[in-house]
Amino acid sequence: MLDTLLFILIVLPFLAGLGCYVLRAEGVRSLIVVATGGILAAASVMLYFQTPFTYPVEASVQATLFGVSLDEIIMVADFLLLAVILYFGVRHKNAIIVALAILQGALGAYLEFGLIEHAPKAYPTFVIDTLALVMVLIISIVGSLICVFAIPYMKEHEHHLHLPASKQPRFFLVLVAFLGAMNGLVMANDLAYFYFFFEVTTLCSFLLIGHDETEIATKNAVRALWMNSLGGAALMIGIVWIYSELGTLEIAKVISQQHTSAAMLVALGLLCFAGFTKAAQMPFQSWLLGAMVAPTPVSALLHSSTMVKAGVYLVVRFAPAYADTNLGLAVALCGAFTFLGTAALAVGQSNGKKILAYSTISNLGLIVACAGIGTPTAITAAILIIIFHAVSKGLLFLCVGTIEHGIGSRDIEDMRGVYGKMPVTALITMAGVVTMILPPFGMLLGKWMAIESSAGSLFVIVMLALGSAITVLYWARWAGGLMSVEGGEKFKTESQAALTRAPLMILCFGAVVLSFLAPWIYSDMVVPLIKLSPYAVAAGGLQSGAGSFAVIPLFIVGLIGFGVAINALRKARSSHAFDAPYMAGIQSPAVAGAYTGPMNKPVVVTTGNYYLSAVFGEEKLTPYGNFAAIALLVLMFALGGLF
Amino acid sequence: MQAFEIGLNPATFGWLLVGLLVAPVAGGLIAGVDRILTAKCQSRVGPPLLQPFYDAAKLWGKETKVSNVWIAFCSWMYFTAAATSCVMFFLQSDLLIIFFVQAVGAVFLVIGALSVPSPYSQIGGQRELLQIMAYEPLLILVFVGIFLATGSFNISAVYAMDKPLMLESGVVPMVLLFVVLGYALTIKLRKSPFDISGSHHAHQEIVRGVFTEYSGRYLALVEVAHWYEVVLVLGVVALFWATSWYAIVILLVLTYAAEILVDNITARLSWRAMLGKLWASGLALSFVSLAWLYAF
Amino acid sequence: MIDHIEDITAETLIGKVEALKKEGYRLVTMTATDLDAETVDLLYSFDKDLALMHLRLSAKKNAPAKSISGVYFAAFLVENEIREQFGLTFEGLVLDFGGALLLEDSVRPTPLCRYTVVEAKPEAPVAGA
Amino acid sequence: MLHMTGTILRNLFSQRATRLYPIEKREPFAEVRGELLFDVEKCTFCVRCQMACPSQCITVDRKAATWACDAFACVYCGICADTCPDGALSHAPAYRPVAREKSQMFYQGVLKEKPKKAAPAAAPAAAPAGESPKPEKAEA
Amino acid sequence: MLDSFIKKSRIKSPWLLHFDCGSCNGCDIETLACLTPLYDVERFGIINVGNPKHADILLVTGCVNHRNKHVLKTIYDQMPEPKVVVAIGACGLTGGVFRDAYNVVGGVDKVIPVDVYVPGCPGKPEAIIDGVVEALGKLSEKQNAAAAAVAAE
Amino acid sequence: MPRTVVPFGPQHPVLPEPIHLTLHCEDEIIKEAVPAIGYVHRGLEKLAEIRDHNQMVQVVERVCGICSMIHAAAYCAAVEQILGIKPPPRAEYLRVVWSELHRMHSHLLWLGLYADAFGFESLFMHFWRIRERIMDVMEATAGNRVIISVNVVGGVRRDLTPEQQKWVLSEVDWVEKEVARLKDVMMNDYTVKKRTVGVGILSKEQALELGAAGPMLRGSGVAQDMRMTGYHAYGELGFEPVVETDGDSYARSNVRFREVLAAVDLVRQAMAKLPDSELATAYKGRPKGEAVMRVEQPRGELLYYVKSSGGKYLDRVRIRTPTFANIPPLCAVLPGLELADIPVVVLSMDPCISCTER
Ligand code: SF4
Ligand code: SF4
Ligand code: SF4
Ligand code: SF4
Ligand code: SF4
Ligand code: SF4
Ligand code: SF4
Ligand code: SF4
Repeated sequence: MLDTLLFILIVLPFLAGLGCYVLRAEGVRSLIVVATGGILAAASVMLYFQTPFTYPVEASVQATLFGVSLDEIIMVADFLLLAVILYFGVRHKNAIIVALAILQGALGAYLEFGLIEHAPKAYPTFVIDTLALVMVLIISIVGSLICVFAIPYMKEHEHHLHLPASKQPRFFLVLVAFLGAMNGLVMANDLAYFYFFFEVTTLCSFLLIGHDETEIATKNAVRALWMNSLGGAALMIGIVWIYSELGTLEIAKVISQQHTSAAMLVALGLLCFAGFTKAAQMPFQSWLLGAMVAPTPVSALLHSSTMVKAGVYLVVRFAPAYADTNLGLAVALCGAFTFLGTAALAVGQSNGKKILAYSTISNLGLIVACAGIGTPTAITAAILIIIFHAVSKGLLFLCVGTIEHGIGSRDIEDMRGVYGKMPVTALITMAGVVTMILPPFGMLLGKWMAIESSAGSLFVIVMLALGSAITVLYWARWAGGLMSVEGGEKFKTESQAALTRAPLMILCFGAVVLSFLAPWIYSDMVVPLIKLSPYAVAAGGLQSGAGSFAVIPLFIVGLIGFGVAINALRKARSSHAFDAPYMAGIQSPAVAGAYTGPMNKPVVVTTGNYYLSAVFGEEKLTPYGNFAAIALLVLMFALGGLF
Repeated sequence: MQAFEIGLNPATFGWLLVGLLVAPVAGGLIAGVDRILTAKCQSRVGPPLLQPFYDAAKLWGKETKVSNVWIAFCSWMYFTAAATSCVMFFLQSDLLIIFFVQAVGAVFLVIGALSVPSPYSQIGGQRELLQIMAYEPLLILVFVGIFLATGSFNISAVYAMDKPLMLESGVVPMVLLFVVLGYALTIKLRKSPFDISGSHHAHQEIVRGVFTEYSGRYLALVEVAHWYEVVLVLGVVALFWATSWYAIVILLVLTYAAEILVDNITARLSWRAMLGKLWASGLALSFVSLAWLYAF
Repeated sequence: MIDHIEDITAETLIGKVEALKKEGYRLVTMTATDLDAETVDLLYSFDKDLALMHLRLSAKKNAPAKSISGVYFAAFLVENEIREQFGLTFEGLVLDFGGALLLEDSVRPTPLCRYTVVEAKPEAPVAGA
Repeated sequence: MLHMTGTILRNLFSQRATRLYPIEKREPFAEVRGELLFDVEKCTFCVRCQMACPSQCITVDRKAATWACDAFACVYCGICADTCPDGALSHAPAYRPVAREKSQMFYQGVLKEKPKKAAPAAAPAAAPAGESPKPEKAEA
Repeated sequence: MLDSFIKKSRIKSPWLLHFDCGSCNGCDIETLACLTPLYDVERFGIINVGNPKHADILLVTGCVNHRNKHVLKTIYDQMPEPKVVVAIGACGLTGGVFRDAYNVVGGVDKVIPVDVYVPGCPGKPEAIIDGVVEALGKLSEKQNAAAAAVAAE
Repeated sequence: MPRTVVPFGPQHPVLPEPIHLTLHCEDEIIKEAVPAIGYVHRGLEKLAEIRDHNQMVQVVERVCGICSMIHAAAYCAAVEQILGIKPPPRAEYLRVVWSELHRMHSHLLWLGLYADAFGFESLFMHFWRIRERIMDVMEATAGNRVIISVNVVGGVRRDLTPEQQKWVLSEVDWVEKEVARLKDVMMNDYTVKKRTVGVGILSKEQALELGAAGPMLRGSGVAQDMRMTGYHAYGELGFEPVVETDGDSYARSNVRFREVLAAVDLVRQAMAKLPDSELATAYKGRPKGEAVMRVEQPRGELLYYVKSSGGKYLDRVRIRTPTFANIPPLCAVLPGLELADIPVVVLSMDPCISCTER
């Protein structure tokens, strides 16, 4: 049973991807993707009923895939992978990638052949605790939905681009395989495995970002590759270091105790550093922004359920190992700084996908900050944010993609009044935004826990307070703009492909329902992991000594309010008492949305958000932000190493 | 939050009613007194005490005309959120959550304003967001200060103490935090110099800013919601000396008098100046006081 | 009864005005008066150290006059007004309101002409909504 | 920043400036030009007031001996009263009260060609003095 | 009960909008003076709102010209019912001294229905207050008439 | 960056009069401002063709209800020039008294509106409260509060009795005392300065080049005031123009603030010297000829051109008002300002649209 599940979750996506690649017919591909998605989702749910569980040691030792020892497959694949990266480095003439690939290869070889005593394994290869389970569920459900969404999306995408030959087979190969790699990564208990999957995600994202093969796509893909290779190298060094310190590659062992030795802290710092690059924490945010050139399903996948989540997963996974150390504090500072810095950067953006990107990084920063704080409440916050962020953010990306197809722009200024053209999508987007920033939804629950648990750390709390305020700004104006249309009386109904609408609806529904279930998610997923219960679950709310959040009562009150408000809206709509907006008394009787201006000519009113570019502009803020972030990284190693 | 005790515990139920029913009445009366005092400061007579209620009732009875039906939706959401946050305050819930619930209202107020493509309402909405951005961190930091003093974000923890909050953990940091709270209070009361996104008065370059497109009963809802919010913020003020009713009353009167005075002796600042001032001095003050609280 | 009036012609106008500007004169205003069916009297008033000086020009209604807004930017407003009220067009007007500065189309054109109404608004680009 | 404080506090603690109109009305200043008063007895229908009125709101019919004024167009300049050689026109110290309908002042007098005491009784009775609703009203 | 309170409130809370429809400023400064300490119309619950969507009473000064008559109409239409209009000054009543000028429409009632006329040049603050009071009387009469009409049905 | 287009006016609560500005802003910074006027244009210059030269006194007085008396005085002086008569000295002095009273009420009114433009409500209220005393003076001495109709061609219609003179002086003393109290607020208050200092700067060169007038010109360091030409009785009174050099809104408001006090001084001087004479010079016939008259209104230099050929009606009355001259400078300083500065800067020129458009 477990074998089968593991096989489905990790290997099946690779096979399905190959299927997509080989069987080029569109119908077949769609079928494969939908079926794989369904199976993955089902498998992850079944896994839920098995956890926590540990893949038996004996089985690990004898584990084979198609008759070959698993360990060996991984080892060989590792080197192959590095070779591929090396190849791309050479092809794109990027010295950093080449150097890093060679470095990793050399270190890998040293580890494999010089350091490790190849005694029979004494620990399980895969351990699935609730953290891993949470990740698996996200990857398999949210990730699959995104893959499904990609089917109609890519069709239209290629239609727009007028390609001579479809590149979709390759695209879906990478896209679907990505899920497998992610599943492997989060369940791995062996650092070597972990490293392998980590690198697979690097390669996959490189391929996906560069998919369109435009000049900018290639450039950004290469940047993503070198930055992530940097993380890969840090990871490799860290692994080697840890092995030389502890003599094991078992993750469970590493995190079973707190480490205080300088050497271990620096090694853990390197792991965190790897996590930072993958999670695009400042100063590495640029690769994830560059990734926005890829088709929207890629962005959605990278942001919500895969890639960057691998980064924070790493940081959260090892949090127990550096809890209560200066390294932890430094990690928290780095995360909080990213939270604030990228939130501020998001303010200066009008490109919807870039806003989503910065917001993702910002939220990841929050997760990292929580991991750094490392108290039970903070870890709870981190896990809850991972869950809710994945759902809401995946949803929002899909919304932006859908709107982009509808209006031909991803600029939030152009999305003004989208409600008039695409009412359903606009409402779903609005719901997505609301679940991102407002109570009683899960993201806010997580933020609340984050703030309350970091209240003990002066710098962190100040940055979180500022950052959370800025976050409200850039979300709310977007949501408001979507609705910005005269009248609101009768709009055309919106028709959409089922494979587009279904993922949107499911994710939207999920975002709401999961938030409602937050108290039980907490007691089911978080408590077993941290083996403590910092919050008491009572009457549908969470309570700790420091505070309380009555999730269910708030939901009920919110529902009542929502009902009344919707009723008022209906009434207003049926009363048909519409009135032109106030325009100083000179609305044009003839031209909608215009007024009679100078020389009696109609002037169409346009409105723009405030981007405060003098302060929050990307060019203005990025250099300072990066400088500060680098300083914080240096501090991190200094703190870790010195104390 | 003890909401689950409703019905079991008469005291809780009583407080719920206070929050739901007495608070808006009190808020309206405060607004009435405010207008009379302001008029007196200007050597005028001012309106009757019940004027805010007349205003709201009149608005409720006006013809409903909107440019976008979302105005109707958003005004109700604003109202619900404001009332909920106020009730939660009287139920001694978690300060942060109360505040986040209140933010729901603020956000919907803005979304409503932004839902109409009128430049004035749009600019008002944008400015309102900037104001939220200006005061939100300050309030959070004030709450953190309270947490540091009491060990909890729950309001009940404040009442559980036997010393007034202002004197807990040293007077200086708490007084500084109180000043920071004053900044936020000025914004929330929409008083000069921070009445930027939509003042109570009309003579503003953006007409009535964020309220421009709310009219009739939707504006009435917004007004009443504002009363809830005023009571809520004043409630937070009262926490600083909550050991006796006399002290609460004195503190509130003094604070509100100071607000009226400031309103009458200052010009309205531009939002750039506001952001600069609040972030520079507000954050500095709260940082100093929090650092002080950490140190001792 | 007005001191310091100098009669000039359309040809000498710009040169003279430029010279006055060099001397440090400030443009006060222009005044148009309808003289008869063909001519409009244009009085240019300048000021220096509180003393006024005027230029007087008889402009034909059917021929475009020269704009001095290139020399004194401030003249654009009054020239637009004269264009609208007297139907006199100005060549080289830096900011042209196209005859819609003060009046709606529904109002009688060139209302300040006493003798003839100049009906045609030559290059009227007024966009009806 | 506190420069206004003194003024504010002085206002707060001293007598308000407000006059509680309409409860409290003050005596109008003498010689204020308020509502136009017409004494049809004194008028000789010489038309001078009509000629002088800058607002052109007086209509005098010499033959019919009528004197009319569109009081709602009067600008209270007092020129007519200054001009009138017979003192038939004067100003009350207060303005004409607000109204819901526009109306005209209209007086029918008698021609005083020979200022004799003939038929004095008939004149006042015949004069439908006062105001009549203006025929053309607001196009509601 | 709420209904009767709302009715009462309409009389107690007249928010006004002042529009200068081509006046010489004389009437406008007198209107503005009504807000200031000596007259303080806030006593009657009056606020000068400046936004037609919030206003109950429209105070119009000036003789109305061919450009701003459109503006006048627009803002009148944007005011939600119940509403009343007060025309102020000789200009607002008839066009006053400018009646015969070429760009003057001459009187507010040529464009929108007027409920109360305040004579004067300019209308004195006291007279403007009287006008507003009269307008409120008219408002309550309108209200009663409407209620009677509803009752009759 | 997306631009927000704001239709600023004609119906707008901060605008005392209807005027329109189409403002293109980015983050509330004005990138472009296009004005539109014509909302107050009545066409009253044309009325000269159907109203005689005496009736025109009442018409021009209503060009603007704020400096109304000064309009009438300037017009009368122009007609008097054509007729070749001089008003009696007492009339000249009385014209100065009422002109300066108008200047005081106009500046006080403006100071209030200006305070309201930057959201200082209590200051607005206070200035207007002070101003009411001047309005009382006007009503008691001239028979009307705002449009006082004291001028006739040849002189004035009203006189001041000795008791009235004493009372006027005492009222003016009170006003001076109250205004002086607010000096600190206008000149030193942090928030006021924050909103006005450096906002809407018009350099001396620009002011001259663009033909600015009145406080707009004097705020930029040019000592030009028509009263220096000595019309009416100004030549016989001690008078110094009020000049500030910074050219920003703050400088312009200071000019006006100080001019209120200067006006108080001029009223006192004129009252002290008030000669005894007739109130109006009698004349025969109709004016024939043309004349230009310039006077200093609260808003600056006002020019009247009157032409007559001896007929029943005048040929032409042309009014060049100060605001008309100040519009080009205004257009020049708007770009680059913040939206919130617009009311402050527009008001700092003290626009009188009713004058501008006639
Ligand atoms: S709009 Fe969407 S589908 Fe079209 S090219 Fe762009 S990313 Fe592809
Ligand atoms: S809409 Fe786009 S994809 Fe379709 S035909 Fe036109 S260019 Fe091609
Ligand atoms: S701001 Fe304007 S409307 Fe408000 S009180 Fe002051 S003057 Fe009145
Ligand atoms: S007061 Fe003036 S406007 Fe009125 S009737 Fe007499 S002359 Fe005419
Ligand atoms: S009122 Fe006087 S001026 Fe007028 S007609 Fe009668 S007598 Fe003549
Ligand atoms: S009525 Fe008189 S004061 Fe009022 S606007 Fe007309 S002319 Fe001016
Ligand atoms: S300049 Fe202004 S205040 Fe003076 S008369 Fe003209 S409009 Fe009136
Ligand atoms: S400047 Fe203003 S107040 Fe003075 S006359 Fe002109 S319009 Fe009237």
